Amino acid sequence: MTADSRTMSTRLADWARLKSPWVTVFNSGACNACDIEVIACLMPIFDVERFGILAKGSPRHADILIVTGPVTLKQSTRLRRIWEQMPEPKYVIAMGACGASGGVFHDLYHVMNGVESTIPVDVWVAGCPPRPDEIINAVVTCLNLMKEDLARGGKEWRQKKTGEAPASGPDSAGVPA
Amino acid sequence: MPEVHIPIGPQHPALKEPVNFKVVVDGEKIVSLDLDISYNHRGIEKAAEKRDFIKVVPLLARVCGICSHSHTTTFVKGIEEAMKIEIPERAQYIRTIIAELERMHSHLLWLGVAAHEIGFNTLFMWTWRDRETIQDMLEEMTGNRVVYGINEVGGVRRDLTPSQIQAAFNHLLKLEDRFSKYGEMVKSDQNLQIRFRGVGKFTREEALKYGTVGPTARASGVDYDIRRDEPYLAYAEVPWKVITDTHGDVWGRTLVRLGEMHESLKIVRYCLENLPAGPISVPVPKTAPPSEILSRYEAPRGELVHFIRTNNTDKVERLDIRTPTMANWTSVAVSLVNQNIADIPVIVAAIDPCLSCTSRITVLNGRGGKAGVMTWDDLRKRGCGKNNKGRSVS
Amino acid sequence: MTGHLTLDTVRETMEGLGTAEQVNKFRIRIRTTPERIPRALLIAQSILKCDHLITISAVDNGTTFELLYHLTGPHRSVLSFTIELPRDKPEVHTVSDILPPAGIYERQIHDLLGIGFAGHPDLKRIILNEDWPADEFPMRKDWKPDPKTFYGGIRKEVV
Amino acid sequence: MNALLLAFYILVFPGFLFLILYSFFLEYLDRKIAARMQHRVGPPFVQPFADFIKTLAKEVIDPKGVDRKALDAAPLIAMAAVMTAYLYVPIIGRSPLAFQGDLVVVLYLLTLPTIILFVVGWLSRNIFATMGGVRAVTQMFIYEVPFFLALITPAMMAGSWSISDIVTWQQQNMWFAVLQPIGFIIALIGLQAKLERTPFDIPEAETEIVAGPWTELTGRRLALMHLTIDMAMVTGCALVAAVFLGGPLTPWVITPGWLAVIVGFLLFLAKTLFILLILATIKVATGRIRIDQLNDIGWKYLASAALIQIGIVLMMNYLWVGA
Repeated sequence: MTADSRTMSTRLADWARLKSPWVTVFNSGACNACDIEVIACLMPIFDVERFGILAKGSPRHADILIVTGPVTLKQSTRLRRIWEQMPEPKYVIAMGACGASGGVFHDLYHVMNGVESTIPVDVWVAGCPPRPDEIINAVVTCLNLMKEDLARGGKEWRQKKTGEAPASGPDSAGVPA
Repeated sequence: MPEVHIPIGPQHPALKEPVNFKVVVDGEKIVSLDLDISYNHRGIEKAAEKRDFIKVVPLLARVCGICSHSHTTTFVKGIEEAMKIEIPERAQYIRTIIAELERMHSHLLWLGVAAHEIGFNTLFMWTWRDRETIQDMLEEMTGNRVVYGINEVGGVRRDLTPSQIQAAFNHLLKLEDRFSKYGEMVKSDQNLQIRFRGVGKFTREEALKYGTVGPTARASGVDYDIRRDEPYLAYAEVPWKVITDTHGDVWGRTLVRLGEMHESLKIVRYCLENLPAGPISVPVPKTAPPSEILSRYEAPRGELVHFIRTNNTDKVERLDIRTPTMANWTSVAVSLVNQNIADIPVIVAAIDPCLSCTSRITVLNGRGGKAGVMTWDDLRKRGCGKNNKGRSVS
Repeated sequence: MTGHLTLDTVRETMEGLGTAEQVNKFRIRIRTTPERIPRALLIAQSILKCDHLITISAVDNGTTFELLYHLTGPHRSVLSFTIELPRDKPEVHTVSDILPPAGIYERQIHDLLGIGFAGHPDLKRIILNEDWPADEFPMRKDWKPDPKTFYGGIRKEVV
Repeated sequence: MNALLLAFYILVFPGFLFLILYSFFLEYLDRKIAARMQHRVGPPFVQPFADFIKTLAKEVIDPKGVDRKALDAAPLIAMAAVMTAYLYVPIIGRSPLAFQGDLVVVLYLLTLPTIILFVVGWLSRNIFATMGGVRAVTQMFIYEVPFFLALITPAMMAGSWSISDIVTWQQQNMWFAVLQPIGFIIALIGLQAKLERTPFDIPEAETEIVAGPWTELTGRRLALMHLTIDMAMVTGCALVAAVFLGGPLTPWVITPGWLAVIVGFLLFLAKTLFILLILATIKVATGRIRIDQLNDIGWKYLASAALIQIGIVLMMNYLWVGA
């Protein structure tokens, strides 16, 4: 960690962001196996509320968007709109093989082969469907990613490192530094 | 209040899957309604024509996550009928066990989601917690919690070891008293009854006229169940009975599903007790002779039909999947008219829609069965499109 | 439980409409022509008491389109009415007035195979997305997705 | 009470700082009890505080054509109303600001958050929010009347409109929860409805209209509105505890002043937590009812029960004065 140059309030805000990640699930044409596994995380056996993770209905209230399924053509416009509605700082988790490359539905005529085709993705989860504990592990990796981003002020440093095109959505300058 | 158009979905907390209702309401009452279900269409049938019999089974296991065993069993049963081969008795029993376990966990999942629709989260948590025991059983037997690839043309991939069977018996004991506990709880709970009784009600004639299937139809007294009408797998030898009810509303469907859970448990216990010895699969020729099969199966949500046509090659010439939820959508649209908005999630959840299977239909609006459908563009022009720059709630 | 329909009772009720043959213990296939389908289904519904339409399957076997109407009833046996439609002008009258759920299956077949259903209350697009070109029918044997036409969806770069 | 002590009373100890911390604690306890009853572990202790800070630091999105200033001001008005209502409720003994009629002022100020929710729903120009707002107001008409009646009957018996006088009256005689059990039950149900918790969370019915009036609230507006509802929970519990369970005063007088304050404060904590336990159990044990069913139940049962309660109190007053 670099010498802590951030003010007291930003450090508090960053601590709070890591302690209460709110999640919303978007089914972009999945076989709903991933969806019931995400809901299984909220249930007593895996109970993610002990980490402060709450499932929120409206994208306005969410920090992390979990996208399940290979994005079908019809859902990609909705997925794009939902992603734009989320306030910064927002993160996207693509679920399972479908989220990565369309999985078993790769190259079908009504599918867009993975979430990366429509919105920039931060964390991928392996598995078809991934087990609930893998999903929780994905949220934790997402939180670590968020911690590093917050320390370096925004997502740009990751784009420069991996050389990918910067996210063309509303850039993260809106974050109160 | 003037005519108000409310788009509910495709991203909506009540719906675990993308369905879109364009509801025209007057106050709280629904005037007319249009469902658009085609968000999950992936083109599976076209892909099935390019895959041979071994590769197509994993694809069909992923048509729908909750009823994945139903799709693979229907397809595999059809192909075996086309090839005119008899699979060993033990494989039939193992398939029946997994099918009934899937029915149990699907009904428990439905009971939880229905309770969540009316905000009764405690039952949601408890039912899903007990569903984990069934998941453990399935994982021990087939290796995966949700999409279990146990089916292949000519039999079953994994055998049941005595230790698995013994573990299954202990799980079943625990599940039995949980099911009876939920039975009493649902029957005695005032809250569920207020919200479920008399909602989305239709008579036996209406159920038949609008082509409902599965627990939705059996709740209105329609006595159709493919496991008894066209016995397949091991259902002919197992003593069980079809649960029907006369309420015809969401409350009746709850009772039918609770009864079916008990029946499934009895079937699984019976199959585990007298599991015949012998091989679990049979060598199978690569190609299927030309034939036309209508393979019917009783999925947790209703009658699932695969229409398979083979033409002497190792691939299917045509596979037409008709899923149970597709048949139930007409009845939902008709029964939703002049109910309240608060009942939409309850009535829709009552048929336990599995949209990943359906992904096929838009339905007529409610006025007397005529189809007056508003597409997304009409809505965009009229309703939510104009009030903000592309940031409207979809 | 009433017994299954035997082949000759079906043949006798359908004598002018088409030829019947027993496929397996439960299923009887009746081959008719497109014009007689509404009458055949009415007779099946009234005399043979088939009150449940299982599904309408559509097959493109390279030369012609085949439509199969599967019906069942309390007698527990399945009647499959099969008709063939010419490839150039696939047109048949709708049965959604006799069997309301048929309205659903016909819309899907129209969307995927391009078979016209005369008299259908509303034959708009259902399962393909809004931007799918109107003249392309994915389930036809001769259809290949060509990369040039735009089938819908948003690419990440294009905003 | 000189000015410095009064300022300390209002701002720090039983004042706003304590109110904010205690509302976080009550929310934590509420979610923990609900989770434990649902066989879950439940959130950690700092969770409400972390949620508040995080939502405070989120980006604020204004949908097109929305009146930004009004949407910013609404949560603040609601918060101010609830905070002022809090001052009149006795925490560690008679509230220094008590005057004849502060019961009516507190009841009025506690209805403001619901009206503000309607305004927010209307302002955010989203169909779900407007539906939620309309539902919030219709629900308010249904439960307000029985709730007011239930809280006025103790005032009639104690013969004064000030909450502190009602508490001192109970100090000499019996608690009103024992004297008027029907009123106590109606007050609890009314409080559950005022805080829009599960049997009555029709406005923000998560599974029907996304998040009701809260749909378009983001960033600091959401944080402040959420804090207002938590504070309303503290004020509501304290009000019902004071009016029905005797508030912070004990039947025998404790001579040293500072000991009386401590004992009073502990009594206040115990009673509010007891009422919170009841509210959390109701929340866990029931599902949401529809707005028209609430209408029937509200007018048929709650309102008539409240009227019966008033009849009983009038008779008791007459006999009491007569004897």
